[in-house]
Amino acid sequence: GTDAGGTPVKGGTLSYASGDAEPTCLDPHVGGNYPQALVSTQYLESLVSRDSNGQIIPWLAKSWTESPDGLAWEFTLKDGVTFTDGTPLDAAAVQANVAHLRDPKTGSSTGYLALAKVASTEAVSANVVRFVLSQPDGALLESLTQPWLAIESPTGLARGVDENCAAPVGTGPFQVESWEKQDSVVLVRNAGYTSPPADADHTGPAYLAKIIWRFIPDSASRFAALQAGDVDVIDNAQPDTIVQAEKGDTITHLDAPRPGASNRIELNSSRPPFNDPLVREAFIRSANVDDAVSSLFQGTATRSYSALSSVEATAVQRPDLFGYDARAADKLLDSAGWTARDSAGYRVKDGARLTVQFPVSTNQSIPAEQSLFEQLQATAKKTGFDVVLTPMDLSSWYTALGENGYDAVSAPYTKVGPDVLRILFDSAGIVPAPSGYFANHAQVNDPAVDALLAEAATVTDAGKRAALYTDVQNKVLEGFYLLPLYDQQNHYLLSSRVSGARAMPTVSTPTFYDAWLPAE
Amino acid sequence: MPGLLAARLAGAVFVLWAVATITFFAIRLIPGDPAEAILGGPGSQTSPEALAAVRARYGLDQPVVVQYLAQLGRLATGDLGRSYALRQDVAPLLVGQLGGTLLLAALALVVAWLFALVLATWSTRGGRFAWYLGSGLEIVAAALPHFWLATALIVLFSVWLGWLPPISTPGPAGLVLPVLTLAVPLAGFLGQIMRESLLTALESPFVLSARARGEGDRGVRWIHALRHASLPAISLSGWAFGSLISGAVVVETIFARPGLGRTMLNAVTVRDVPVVIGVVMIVAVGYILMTVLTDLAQWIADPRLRRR
Amino acid sequence: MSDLEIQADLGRQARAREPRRRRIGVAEALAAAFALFLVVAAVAPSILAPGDPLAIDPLSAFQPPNLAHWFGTDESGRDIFTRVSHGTGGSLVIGILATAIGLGLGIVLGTMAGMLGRVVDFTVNRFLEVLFAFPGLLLALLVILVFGPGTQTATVAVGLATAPGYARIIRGQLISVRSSAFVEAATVLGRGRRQILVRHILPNTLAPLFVLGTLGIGQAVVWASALSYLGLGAAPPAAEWGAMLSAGRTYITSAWWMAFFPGLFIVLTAVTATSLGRALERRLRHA
Amino acid sequence: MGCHALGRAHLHHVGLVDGLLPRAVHRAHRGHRDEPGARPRTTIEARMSQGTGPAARRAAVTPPLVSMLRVRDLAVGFGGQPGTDPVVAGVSFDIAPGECLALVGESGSGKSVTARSLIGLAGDDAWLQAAELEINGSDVLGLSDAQWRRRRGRDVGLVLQDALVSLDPLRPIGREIADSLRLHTTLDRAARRTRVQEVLERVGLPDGRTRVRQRSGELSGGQRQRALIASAIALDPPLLLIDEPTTALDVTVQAQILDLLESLKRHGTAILLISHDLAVVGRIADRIAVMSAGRIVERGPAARLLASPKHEQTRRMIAAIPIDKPRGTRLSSPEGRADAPASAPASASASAPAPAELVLEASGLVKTFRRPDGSEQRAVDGVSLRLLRGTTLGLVGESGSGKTTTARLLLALSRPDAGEVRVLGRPFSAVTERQRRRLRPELGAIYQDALSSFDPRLSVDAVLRDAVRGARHAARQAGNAARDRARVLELLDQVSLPATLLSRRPLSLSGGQRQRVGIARALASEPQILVCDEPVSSLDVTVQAQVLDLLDELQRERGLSLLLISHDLGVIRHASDQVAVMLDGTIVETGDTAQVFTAPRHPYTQSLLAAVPRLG
Ligand SMILES: Nc1ncnc2c1ncn2[C@@H]1O[C@H](COP(=O)(O)OP(=O)(O)OP(=O)(O)O)[C@@H](O)[C@H]1O
Ligand SMILES: Nc1ncnc2c1ncn2[C@@H]1O[C@H](COP(=O)(O)OP(=O)(O)OP(=O)(O)O)[C@@H](O)[C@H]1O
Ligand SMILES: [Mg+2]
Ligand SMILES: [Mg+2]
Repeated sequence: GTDAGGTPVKGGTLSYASGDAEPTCLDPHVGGNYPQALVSTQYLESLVSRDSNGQIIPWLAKSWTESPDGLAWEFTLKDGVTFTDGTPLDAAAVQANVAHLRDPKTGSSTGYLALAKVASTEAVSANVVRFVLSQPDGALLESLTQPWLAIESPTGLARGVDENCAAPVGTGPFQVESWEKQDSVVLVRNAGYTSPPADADHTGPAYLAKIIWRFIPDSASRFAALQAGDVDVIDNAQPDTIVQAEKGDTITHLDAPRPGASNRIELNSSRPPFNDPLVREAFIRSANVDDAVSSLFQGTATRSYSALSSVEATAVQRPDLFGYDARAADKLLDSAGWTARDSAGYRVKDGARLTVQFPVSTNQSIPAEQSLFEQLQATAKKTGFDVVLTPMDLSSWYTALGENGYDAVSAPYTKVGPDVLRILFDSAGIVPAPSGYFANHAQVNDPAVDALLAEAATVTDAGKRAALYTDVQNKVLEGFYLLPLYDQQNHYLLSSRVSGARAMPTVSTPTFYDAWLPAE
Repeated sequence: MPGLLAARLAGAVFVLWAVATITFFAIRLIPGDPAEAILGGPGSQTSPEALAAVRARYGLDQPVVVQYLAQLGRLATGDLGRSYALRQDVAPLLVGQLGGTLLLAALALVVAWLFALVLATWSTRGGRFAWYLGSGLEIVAAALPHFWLATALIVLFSVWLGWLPPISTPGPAGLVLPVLTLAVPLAGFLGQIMRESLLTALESPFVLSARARGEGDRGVRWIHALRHASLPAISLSGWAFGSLISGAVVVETIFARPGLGRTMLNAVTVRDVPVVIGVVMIVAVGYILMTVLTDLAQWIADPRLRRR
Repeated sequence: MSDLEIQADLGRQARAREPRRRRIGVAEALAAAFALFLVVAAVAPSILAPGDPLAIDPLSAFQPPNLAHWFGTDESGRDIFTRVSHGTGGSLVIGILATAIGLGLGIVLGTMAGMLGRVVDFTVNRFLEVLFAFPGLLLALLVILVFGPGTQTATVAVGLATAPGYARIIRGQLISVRSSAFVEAATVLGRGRRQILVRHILPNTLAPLFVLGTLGIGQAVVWASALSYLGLGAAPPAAEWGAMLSAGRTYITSAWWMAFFPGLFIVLTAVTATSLGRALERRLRHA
Repeated sequence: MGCHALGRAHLHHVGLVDGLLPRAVHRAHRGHRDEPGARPRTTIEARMSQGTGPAARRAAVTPPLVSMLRVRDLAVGFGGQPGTDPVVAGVSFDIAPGECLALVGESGSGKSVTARSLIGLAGDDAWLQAAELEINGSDVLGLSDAQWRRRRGRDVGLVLQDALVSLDPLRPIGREIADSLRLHTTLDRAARRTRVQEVLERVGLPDGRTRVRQRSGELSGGQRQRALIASAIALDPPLLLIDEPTTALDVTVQAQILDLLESLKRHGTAILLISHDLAVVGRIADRIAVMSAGRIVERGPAARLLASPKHEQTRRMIAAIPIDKPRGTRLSSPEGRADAPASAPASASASAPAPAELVLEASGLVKTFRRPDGSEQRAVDGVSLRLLRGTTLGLVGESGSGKTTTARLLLALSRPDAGEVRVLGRPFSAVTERQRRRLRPELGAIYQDALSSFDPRLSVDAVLRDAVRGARHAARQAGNAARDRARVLELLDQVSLPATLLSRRPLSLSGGQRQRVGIARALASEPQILVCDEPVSSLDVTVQAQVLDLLDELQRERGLSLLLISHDLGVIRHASDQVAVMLDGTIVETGDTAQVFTAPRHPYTQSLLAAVPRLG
């Protein structure tokens, strides 16, 4: 986080400009995406959290136990915590939250999936709640750290989805005062705040009196606003602005890569040409990622050679597999039968061009990333790949994916812990949900991988779990199902007036509980 | 007069009906499922039950014709329905957004008028050089894309000079750049029109007559010429409204201003049918009102129209 | 009214008002020169910029304008002058095609309204009124969302959005020509309907269309670039001006040249088209 | 036919002798001319309601003047170096108080430029040189704009040529008239209003209370002209420059305006009257100066100059006046021979077929228009006309009386609501256009606005070739390009146009040339009937004369039947055998020209005739 020089000052209004889409609902139970996580971190809290070493630490739950068979977890809640509407935090409240997440009417996706193995909940006592599982879940605690499973006031939830969406009620250091659509959410200090996570810098209410949470989709305007002092913090900072900011001393940079998967290009192994591992490897070898990353990100991102974010302790880096080697790529294609080239220089086989359909979601990729794809397109062309980049809005992009109309795709996935591997590479993830959504874009369909993932999910022993995930990663990486690029970028730029801000070690959302501004 | 009014009203109702119909079916054609939009947008891993529940609740499981008729029925009673994505009634939502956009558009129209007037007046009195500079400026201004101009203004006034905020801020300062962005190209168009008609007026015999009575240059301009020059520009203001709304989409996005334009862009991309139809209806009503207003303004400004 | 109608209207007014000028004014000469440059760039861009507009060179990214790269380089080290030159063809084709579509539709609608009697005229007029009540950008947006983004859709969208304007001008022109004294004079001379249509009405209606088309191209280029800016136009890394400008905006605070030059070309193209259209109008009138 | 010609000849004499013209007024200004300095000052003072008004002040301080306006060696030009290519050069004259000097001359001779220069408004790019230029005794050469402004409207008033558009259509006329009061006096609003009403009354627009709130669009042409004059004389300037005050007006209104000018003159105002119409000038001017190509070529007392013109230009102009010139008299005289009978009218009638053959017949024509407010207007209300072969039927009537509408019905350009048109005895209006097409070649038309009757894209050659080819097709003759070309040249020759004009577009022709191309086009099919709608009203008298002569000649040579529409009684009287007078859509009187002009029966016709100005 940013360094706190001097004594914190109470009061003041912090202005935050988000480049992410404006949430359609401030309650992250509904749906469950990153923009919701960003803002809800300020007013909602989870049962547990994670520290910067990846250890689970207490938050609303002060302690927890796992039954020996791994099928029951008991969480003891902090005493004396109340939601901002006065409702006390108790076992019943947690139960209500779980029920809310699992209610189809809520329309939860992220939280709903994370609770897939929870069979039921029981109130052991007023402040002890028991989760009864259908299967052991090694990822349960990690899942519970996420903002999408934060605990909200049952009274609030009872108001109905629409009202709750407009102003969810939590236990956090701030509470939602108002939300002007298309413009801003105003958050004010929760004066009765008592429940900081274990790794917070102070106790008691937050220093800031107010946060104005704005939505400024245009990155140039966002940075200009920060420079002009009209906002104090921006997210989704562009590499060039980060470099520019780091040169001066009026803006500080907070780099907080997201957990879960790395940013990567997944190669669709279910259909030609990438059903041939040789072609997959050739594509990966033909792509000059290193040069692209260094020129486009100007040192703000480091190359990844892993399926997992570098934040994850279990991440396996395999630089040996992902080096740029055009000559090797040529050979691989030759041996895969793509020997001829057409007049434009693309490889052809049986009259078909070696075409790679690459739909790009404009909503999910920052411009630098789209430029990166363009550069990969240019280098892969030398080897003879015709990479067709098609920018799409989110709906069309999901539709294209659902129709299996892609060969390569880059999709972010944020989840705390290595359990993300199960979501991304388990063959169950190939079958689309009713909405057409699926996560296994590489369409890895390997029983060995499935078996390893299933085992890892039930194991809670850290060492054993890590070993299993290492095996999975190696298998996937060696199968050339994906081309890792870099960690999921998550850069905040803060005016140097802001002290004490940090990113949560859970999903790297910023928290302004410890933050303060100098007196006017 | 009552006959004219009735015809006008019937015309307005027809336009509104057609606009609503076109929009309704056009949105149907867009790939993507509104039920998903309701459940937190595309990519949400919703359960089939949830989808079914939502479809039933919003009547999306009905045949299209039924939905269409239901939509028309609601519109006829002034009910714009409920936003899928924003979980809010459309009418109050849009009313909230309307203010910002109207303010922006109105200010831009005023500023554009001022610019155009000043430029037209100046370029018709300063001789050849002023003429060429004036007409050149107008043609260039009219050719400026909003997004490029906005960027240039931000770089100049916010980044380099640091005078004005690059985003909307509570005070009037935050309005300056968005208004300029919208006003400059419009001023280019209005200016061209005004200069032409100003010249026509200045060369007309009635101005010569006024001079022969001893009227000075200023009197001639203010008492005679500008009024004539403003007539064609007034008749353009209905068109200007439409172009300002189009421009607002870009300007509101760049300057992070809440408003109809931005709402519309968001709503269209997430297939939020009620909001899109709502915005389109409001814009159509605005357009119709604007044409009535321009007619009225012309009627006031031009007594020749009053005679019949 | 549309921007086009205004432009057309202006041309009509501009007759006697301008200061007496030489045969070819400075502005016209400049416009013609730039138009020539555009044509060369569109037909044979390699003459102006021999390089490959898509060739990346990550190591020389973000270079400000210099002798080797007149307009600087972009984030992937591509030469912006090369890209702008090679993009001319695409951008102009979008502009010209969109104008052709708009004009074509406008001719069909306008002719129907102007020639086929009152009922058709009434219907077409109501239809146009409805189209006018849609802001042009929204119309384009809907088209693009229905048919998916891309160059072709953007072209069609711009064409559709500009069609009502053309239709109205053409209808007005037709009606005024049809009821003009010289058509009556031809009737008195005993001309048949067809002869009058071919000899008088069509030529006098179509001649202004050249002017309209010229004026329209400039506006269409601006429109198409606005769609590209919203991410709904040409796909990357195509060297289309609007797309380049949109990409360049991201880097506006650190690399202004990336957005400046494509924007400059859009503006210059529109200005050139307007100036030439006006000049053409004058010529036609005084000829 | 013969009896027509006789009747006209007789009439001509009656007109000359009886002189429906010079009345008391005429003699009155003769008196002034004899004593230019005599200015009845007392009248002015009495007239001014404000004793401290500028005119009163002026009257008190200014010594008797010899000259209210003094111009010596005036030269004016546009663009370029001062002194090069002048539009007006070497112009000198004086005007005394109470005197009227008329500046006459053909179109483009520099009359308006001279007038504008005298008030410092020659134009932005104009240069002006003069040896002397004095108004009211003080030098106005080299006045600054601000100094000029203080004089305009107070020392000198100008009434512009384009009266119909010289009042701001967006302002009430009351304000326009009060402008000079506002600019040059300290009168308060109420006083200004009183004065405006006085002035309006003087120009013959009483009922000032409602008038002042009307705008120029709500006034008729004559009312506008008078309001404009009112705005120029609001401050009673001692010098008034009036440019073509009557050109656009009906004779009746014209007479009112001339009366007004006379009364101004009587009250001591010095007037510079510009016109190309000598008949108008003759009624009011004391002295006349004739301009040609920017110079004054002849000058002298009005009576003398009109009676014995010396300069060729003057003679041509006087000859061109159609009034009281018998039928068959040449009006245009390129050789300078006025009044030379071209040929005996009788010889023409000899070649004509039986006199009573009816070629064009209209019965009970009705045409109703719907006004924008929904009410109906009967533009033509039961009009019946009969045109005999080889004769001319004149249709007169004031503006808006339905003449053009009638012509359009006759030509089947619009469909009558009732009634029928028959051409050469066959139904014309009641049949389809396809059936009509066979009769079309027999019926030619000449339009009031010749320019807009030509396709702007086509050259003269193309226009005529189209017509020739159309006529040939109609006659089902085979033909070739060479034959067509020969015919085109023949037509051109008939209308006395040189073949060099063939490549030109109508836009670049002069008014007279255009009108003649129009006639040539109409003649291409050798029609038996020509409908001419105001063929000369937009033309200069000299050009008008050429056109009228041409029509006359054609009738004589080819036995054409003409329907001649005009609001100009002079033209009608000169050129027609029979006359129909139209008023508000109905024909109020018809008869032989001679009979109608000598013994008008209908009061409207009587009032029209009474208003015609004559050369003294
Ligand atoms: N502002 C001007 N710039 C250039 N030439 C002009 C200008 N005004 C008048 N002229 C020219 O000066 C000449 C005299 O024009 P003027 O208007 O005085 O003629 P006029 O005798 O009043 O003719 P008319 O009887 O048609 O009114 C014409 O050839 C005209 O083209
Ligand atoms: N197409 C039309 N629609 C409506 N009213 C018309 C139309 N044509 C003529 N009128 C009206 O009919 C009346 C007669 O017009 P017309 O043109 O026949 O007069 P005119 O005698 O030719 O006058 P002028 O001498 O001014 O040419 C006028 O009041 C005119 O306003
Ligand atoms: Mg004149
Ligand atoms: Mg007429």
